[in-house]
Amino acid sequence: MSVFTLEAGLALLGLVLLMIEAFQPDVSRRTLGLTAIAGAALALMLLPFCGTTLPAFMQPWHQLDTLALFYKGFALVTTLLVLWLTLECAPYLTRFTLEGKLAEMFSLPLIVCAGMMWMASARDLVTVFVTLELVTVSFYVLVAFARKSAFSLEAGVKYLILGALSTGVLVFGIAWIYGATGAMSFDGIAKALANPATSKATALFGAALLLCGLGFKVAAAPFHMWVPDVYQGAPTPVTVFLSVGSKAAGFVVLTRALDAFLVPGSIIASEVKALLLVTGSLTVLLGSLPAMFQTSVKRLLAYSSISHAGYLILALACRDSARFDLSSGGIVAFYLATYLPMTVLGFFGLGLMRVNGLGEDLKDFTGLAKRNPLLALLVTISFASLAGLPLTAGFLGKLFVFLGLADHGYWGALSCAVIAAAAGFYYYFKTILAMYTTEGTDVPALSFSVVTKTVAGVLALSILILGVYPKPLQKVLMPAPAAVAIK
Amino acid sequence: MPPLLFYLLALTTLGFGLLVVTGRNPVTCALSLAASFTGLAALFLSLDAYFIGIIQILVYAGAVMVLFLFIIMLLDIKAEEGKQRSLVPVVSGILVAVLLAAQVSAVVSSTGIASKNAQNTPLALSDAAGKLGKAALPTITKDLKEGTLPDAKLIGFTLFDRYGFHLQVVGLLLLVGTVGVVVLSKREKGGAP
Amino acid sequence: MNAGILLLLPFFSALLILLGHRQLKGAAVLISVGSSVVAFLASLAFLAAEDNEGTKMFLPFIDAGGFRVGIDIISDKQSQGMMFIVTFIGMLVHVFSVGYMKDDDARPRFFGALSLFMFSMTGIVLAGNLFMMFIFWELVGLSSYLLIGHWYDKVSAAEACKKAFLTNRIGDFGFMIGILILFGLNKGDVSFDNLQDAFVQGGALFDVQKANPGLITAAALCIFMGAVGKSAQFPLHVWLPDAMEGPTPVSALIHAATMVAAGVYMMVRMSFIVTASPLAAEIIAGIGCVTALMAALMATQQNDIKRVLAYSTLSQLGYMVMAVGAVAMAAQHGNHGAHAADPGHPAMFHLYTHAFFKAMLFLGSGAVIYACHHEQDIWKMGGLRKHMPVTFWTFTIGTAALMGVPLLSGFWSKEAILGAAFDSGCRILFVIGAATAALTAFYMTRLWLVAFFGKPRTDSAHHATEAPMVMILPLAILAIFSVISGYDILATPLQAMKPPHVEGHQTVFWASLIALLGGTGAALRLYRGKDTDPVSIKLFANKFYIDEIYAVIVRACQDRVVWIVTALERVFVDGIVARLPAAIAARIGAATRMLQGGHLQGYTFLLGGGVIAVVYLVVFVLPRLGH
Amino acid sequence: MSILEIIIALPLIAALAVWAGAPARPVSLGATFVNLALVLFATVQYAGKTGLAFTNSRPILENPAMSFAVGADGVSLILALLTTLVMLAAVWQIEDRPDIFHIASLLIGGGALGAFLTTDVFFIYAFHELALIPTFLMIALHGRAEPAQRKAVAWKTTIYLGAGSLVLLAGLAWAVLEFSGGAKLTFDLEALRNQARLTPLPVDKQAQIYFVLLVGFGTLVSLFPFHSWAAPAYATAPTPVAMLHSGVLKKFGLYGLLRIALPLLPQGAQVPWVQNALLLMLLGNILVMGLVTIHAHRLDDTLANSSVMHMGYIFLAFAAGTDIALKGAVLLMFAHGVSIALIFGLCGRMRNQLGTLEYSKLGGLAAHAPAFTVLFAFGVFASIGLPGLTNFAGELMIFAGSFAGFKGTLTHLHWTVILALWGVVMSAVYMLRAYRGIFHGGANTGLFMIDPALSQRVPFILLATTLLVTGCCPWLLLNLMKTAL
Amino acid sequence: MISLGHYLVVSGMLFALGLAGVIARRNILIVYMCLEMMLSAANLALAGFSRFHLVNGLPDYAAQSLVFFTITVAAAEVAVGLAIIVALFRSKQSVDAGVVTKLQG
Repeated sequence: MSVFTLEAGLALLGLVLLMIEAFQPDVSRRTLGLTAIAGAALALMLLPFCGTTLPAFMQPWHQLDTLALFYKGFALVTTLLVLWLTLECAPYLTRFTLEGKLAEMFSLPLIVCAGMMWMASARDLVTVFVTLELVTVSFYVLVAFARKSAFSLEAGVKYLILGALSTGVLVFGIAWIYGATGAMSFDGIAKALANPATSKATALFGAALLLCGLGFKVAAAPFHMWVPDVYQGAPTPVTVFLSVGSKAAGFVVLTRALDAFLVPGSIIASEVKALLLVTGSLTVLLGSLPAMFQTSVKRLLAYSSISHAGYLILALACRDSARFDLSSGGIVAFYLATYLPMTVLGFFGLGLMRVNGLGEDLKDFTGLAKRNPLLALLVTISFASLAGLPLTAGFLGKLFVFLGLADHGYWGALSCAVIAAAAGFYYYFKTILAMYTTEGTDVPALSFSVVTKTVAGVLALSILILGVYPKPLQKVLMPAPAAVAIK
Repeated sequence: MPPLLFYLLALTTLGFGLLVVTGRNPVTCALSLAASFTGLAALFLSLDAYFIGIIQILVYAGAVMVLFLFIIMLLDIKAEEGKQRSLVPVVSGILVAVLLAAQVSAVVSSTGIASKNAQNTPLALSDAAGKLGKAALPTITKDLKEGTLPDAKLIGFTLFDRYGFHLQVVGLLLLVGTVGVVVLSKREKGGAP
Repeated sequence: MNAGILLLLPFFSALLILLGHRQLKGAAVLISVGSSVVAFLASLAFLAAEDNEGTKMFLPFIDAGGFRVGIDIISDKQSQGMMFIVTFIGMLVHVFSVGYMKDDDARPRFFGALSLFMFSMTGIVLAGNLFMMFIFWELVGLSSYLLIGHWYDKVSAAEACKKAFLTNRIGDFGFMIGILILFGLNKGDVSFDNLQDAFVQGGALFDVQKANPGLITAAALCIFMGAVGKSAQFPLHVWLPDAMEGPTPVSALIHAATMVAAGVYMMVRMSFIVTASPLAAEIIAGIGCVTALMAALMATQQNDIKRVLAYSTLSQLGYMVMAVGAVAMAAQHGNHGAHAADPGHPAMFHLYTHAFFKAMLFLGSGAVIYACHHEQDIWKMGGLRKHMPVTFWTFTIGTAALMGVPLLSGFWSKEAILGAAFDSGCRILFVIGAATAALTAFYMTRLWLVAFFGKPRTDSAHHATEAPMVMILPLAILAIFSVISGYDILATPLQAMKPPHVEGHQTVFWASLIALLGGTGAALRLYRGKDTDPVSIKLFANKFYIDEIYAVIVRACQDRVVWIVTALERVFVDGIVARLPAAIAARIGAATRMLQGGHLQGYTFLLGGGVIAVVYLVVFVLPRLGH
Repeated sequence: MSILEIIIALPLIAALAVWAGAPARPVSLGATFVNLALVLFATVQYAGKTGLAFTNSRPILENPAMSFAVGADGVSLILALLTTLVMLAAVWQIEDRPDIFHIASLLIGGGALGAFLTTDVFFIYAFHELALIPTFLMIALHGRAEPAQRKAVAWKTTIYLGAGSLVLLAGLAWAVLEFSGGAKLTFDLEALRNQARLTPLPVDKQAQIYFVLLVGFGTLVSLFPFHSWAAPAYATAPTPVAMLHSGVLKKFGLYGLLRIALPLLPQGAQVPWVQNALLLMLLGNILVMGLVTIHAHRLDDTLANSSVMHMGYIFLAFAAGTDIALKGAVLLMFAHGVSIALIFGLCGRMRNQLGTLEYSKLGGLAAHAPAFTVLFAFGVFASIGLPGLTNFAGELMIFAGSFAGFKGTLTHLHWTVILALWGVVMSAVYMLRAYRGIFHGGANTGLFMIDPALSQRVPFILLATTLLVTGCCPWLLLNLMKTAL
Repeated sequence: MISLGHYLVVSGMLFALGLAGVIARRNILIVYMCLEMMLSAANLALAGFSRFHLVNGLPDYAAQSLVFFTITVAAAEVAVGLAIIVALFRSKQSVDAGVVTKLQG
């Protein structure tokens, strides 16, 4: 079976669910949700058994390397978690949706997931554009989905305008890249860029615009300003999807694009690298510093997400390390793999609190440890990992980035990263502290379902296990080079 | 293409574009946009991209702009009267635009690609006919041999030959758009707007 | 073996008593006194050990990375003799204390501390190297702290013990520097034997002495600083009078016979380094001289019986230290061939005789205080001669010995010191020494007259009765020793103590005799039959205002510096290292938050501006930078 | 399975058990007691050996090569011994407090043990950080001050330590990059040390890396001027946390300098500008903080500042860099840990009974609490370096080690030693002032305290006995360090 | 003669004009129109490059396909966007950018 079938099947399942919703309104949302989850889970289970060969007609625009497969799995896991969180948050969410319905919240993620999986395999800019837009337009709908909430609607408007603006920049960039290199495929672009005869200024202009467009998707500074507003306003499951799924997809495209731009002998390599360093440094700082004063935890997580994007961008800048063979694409993948459980877990906590009638402010976290010690512990693990505390997954990702930066001698960027990490300690621990504070709160207990407990527990465990035993993940991400390095 | 015509079309496009940006009444803006897009479509035609030009008129100047007008009418959006235009956004908008235009011009003037002109790069239709012949596309090859550019056929061929998958994705995208419109703008039964 | 008992017995006895005194109760006294008796017997055996064993390591302490500090035992004439004095007087003080402290509830603690003191003092005497000496040096400080502060609920006692410890610490500061300099110069070896060898031709320190004499002087003076602290020399003498807040036996033991003698003992051990440095020798002699004179002057105006004795102790210690310097100066001038560290150093001799009579005087004063219900003012005593005959007679012998009445021990040793001062080539030393002797005679006669003669001036003096046997016996024994210790009967087994050339110069003999007569005569004339002090010299009574000056210095320097430094630390270190970055981060954070104003137009502007900035950077700046 | 793995895991498992609801006191006491026994057993086993023992390695990542590698030599064992001792005492003295006190103590102790007994730079670093979270939470939640104030203190501490850790991380990353021989990075300390031996870096570079590590580790050890966190933190922290952090966790920075920085960058430490900078900083610790300590008006302030001050002596050993001094530093680390834990433990008890630690309100406590006074005296005299208690031996070795190469000219180092010796005088001043003010004199303040019950004296007796035994026989510990450091 | 550069400059100016409108206008509907203008400008650049990048003597239809997709996608985007704007208008009775400033900080 081909992976493509899987993706198509997912999209199809999404359509089927839409149809069911349209024509069989009495099917309960739980059934719909569980069907979607079952479909995604099935796809995830089948993924390892799919062959990696492609039919000839797909090869010009599709590829199935390790990175692509990893991201496909990543997208599926994210979607699964988002769907479960949607189901869990349903009682709260339905208050704000059209007629209390939620069906599209189950079907659209499946389509988005398919889109992200395709994006991971994209081999040319047309595919990138089309799949990216599929995902983005779906997100316009998802962000504004809780339309009766002023926040959700506002987030939707902002995301729409800024997203469309970035799309314009992206297309303009694609045009110029195409103009400079005469190619739409990454291979062709790489080939042209390696040719000294290619016009440098044109290529740089195109690359700059393209990176701006992609930078918007991954929340790179200075194109990050939408993130806090949109993340805060969007329904929590959508926020998770945006911050994990959409961002990961953005990064996979960015990785592919940079693979082309930074091909050996590329005429624009040094400028692009410098841009990455500058952007990355700016991003970590602009993510971390304003976060220190947030009182809304959801918004804080949004800033944290910006900051993490900054580390990822810095990781992308550390290409071709002679000795550190988790090559930057690999570091990014590793980082994202560690980023997934911690971010999702953090938002899980937020979502569960919402369902239990609490807000998303710091003061709502006060005394969480008394309300539900388990949830407090899980959120603690998540935040500790986000802060980059050792023995959690978050630390390793950061460590690799630091190592990469130091290995290349990017000291300026390294110091920015270190400052940002230091600021990070502050705002994550602020929340952790609030959870264990008990003064001045009456503490009604807080409960959540066994399955959610299990899911959250698994996420927390994976944070801890990845933090102390990352070898398997590394093997998945870097099978061949690692084998060489070990000798 | 005669330079005069090009400048005329460019002026149409940009002039009406300027009107979109400056017009106080949304209806004016929408109509100006349609006009601007028409000029743009003509520019597409001047680039031998007939199909795109037609699509531009059909989809943009036709459907999309009608949709805009429709919404403006539906929502009864008035001109921005009463509200003073604040200076800061306007100035910064102009500043950004001027800078960007300057940058584009600088890049264009600095590169050799831009100096290609239509006369220097004529379409070698007969060559293409020879190459495409192998693909067993008799009508296209025939048109090319006859010296006419079967633009719609060629783009259709490309779309369905190479970008079939992408078409499907765009189809899905349109469906999502539809669903989105329903979800986001449907009136709630019995409820307030 | 003997030495082992000497060292360990008091250690374990101290440990046992201090940690378990509440369980042991009365048994503690028994253990302590018993151990002191056994220690005395062991010291006799140690004395008898004819074969001069040299230095041996007894217990390991530190042995790492080529750095060795052992608990050594040096077994030579000096340590043997000193050991005898320490254990003998220690034993007597123990016995005396049984009586003196019998009403004190905290008696076990007291005896524990006494044992600890014995342990520390034994350690100093037996120390074979400077580090070991320093260790016990400090422990002596601790035990004196505990003993002086025995009545810790008395504010004056609590302050006094603190003062004693801190003043000693200042001395130890210099001592340690001196040790470290020698340690470094002599390639890590600071055993006395090897240090002394290093100063002879070809030794490591000999070369340094030639090349860099200032360093040796510095080392000598630093080492001497330790002695200044412990032996209460000017300017660190201030703790000793205050230390009289401790129970009187303590004063006898540590502030007369042993602890303060440790400084002199150490200086005699280290006299080779003093000899090696003329400047150091002069300074040491000078300090000793100043101390002797100043203390004697202060003593003339004290009214507290113990304080008079305390200042006399200071004065006598000044003599001894002066002797150390003077002998070294004499050796430098070649006046005497004898090596300064050889047995028979005048300072040691005076230390030895002084130990007996001063211990006796203190114990005697203890008996008086005890009899007068803890009254210490001599002007509130009087007529004790009749009530306490034994105490009176023993006290008289002690006083005579201290004044240097011929044929008593003090006469011999004082003459030896004056002789050394005479030989040193520095006349001033000799003159001041003689003047001090006159003053000694003066104030001791004053004390003796006022306390024991005339009519009882208060009720407590009136009802005074002779002390019990357990207190009198030590007095008597000490009195005997005060007489005979100058003669060969005792000095022969203690070869180390008596200088071979003790009968010396005519000048010295006459000078000391005139001083004695002059001092005594003046005192007799002034104080005979007086009920109040006819002389009042504020300067002397107030100890030259040295304590007050120190208080000012401490307030002005230390406390103010502390205040300023603390303020600076708060403002600058905390401010620059902690608050400034925090403030900057806050500012930047607030500024960056402004970017997130929530206005769509602002965001689009930022986005557009960002694009322009990126394009500008990438297309127009970076290529020119040579990227 | 190495015995060290059990030693590291035991407190963490016990903490988890307590969190899950197991009876707190028996479990934590049992675990710490068994742990102490295990460490003692390992120490006895190690006696006479040299080099790393009880090694075991479990790779967790191939490139960069990281592994959960345990191993101990004399230095680690001494510190493990310190950790388990202080842990036992700290856990023991917890009375009637929430379970989180036990959990936090176990976590801090477990983290410290992990840091001392692993031989992979990654885990050395990681375990230390692990121990910082409970420290932070405990100060913020159960600190002995008003909520706002204790939170501020907790923040200050955390930000300092966090920033220090990050600088440290940067330094470590640099070192790993420079010293990983061959094509792949390694975090294995032995491998890094071998590489450093085989191909030492240029001296300039060594100096730079050393300085970064010095600042990083130094912040964790409250090296002047990065010390402002320490005093408020210790004054505010709940008793067991103050004991464990000041006694044990703080030693991590020194341990790191000794185990990582010095072996990798032996010449870097001796470069004049690095050495002079360190000397200046440690003089700040000793003299400035000594004066600040004298200024203190409360016992906890005095103790906390004195703890900062004493770190200066240990840094002096690093500035001197001789074998004697470094061994002395290890000894002093042990000694300071035990003595400060003892004294903080007693201080906490005092505050519980009296409700205040202001000198102006205290006096004459010795009268009704003689045993307490004696135990306190152990702490006081240990910290002023009295012979017979371990601190003295350590300080002596450091001073002697600093003078070991004295050639007749007084260098900066020697002048620093002399000034540091003056610090010994200052520490006697403030400690005796405190002791005199609290215990001596008349009990005229109306406040008095009574001796704790015997069972509650045990932890302090344990610590005091340790001080006495290792103080009289420092060779017991020194014999564990046969090889040159 | 009209060269590629002319087209590119026109496209650039149109793009800049659109951007200026996006930044300067408060009416979200008009902002959205300007966005469409920017997309079209990009399309013009693409078409221009396609015309002057000959493959086998023909314009590069890969690029023209992208233009086709862009237009299609833009249409879908417009649909969704207008739906959102309608929803906004219904809830706030305004499409002014000033009504969406609740989320900030």
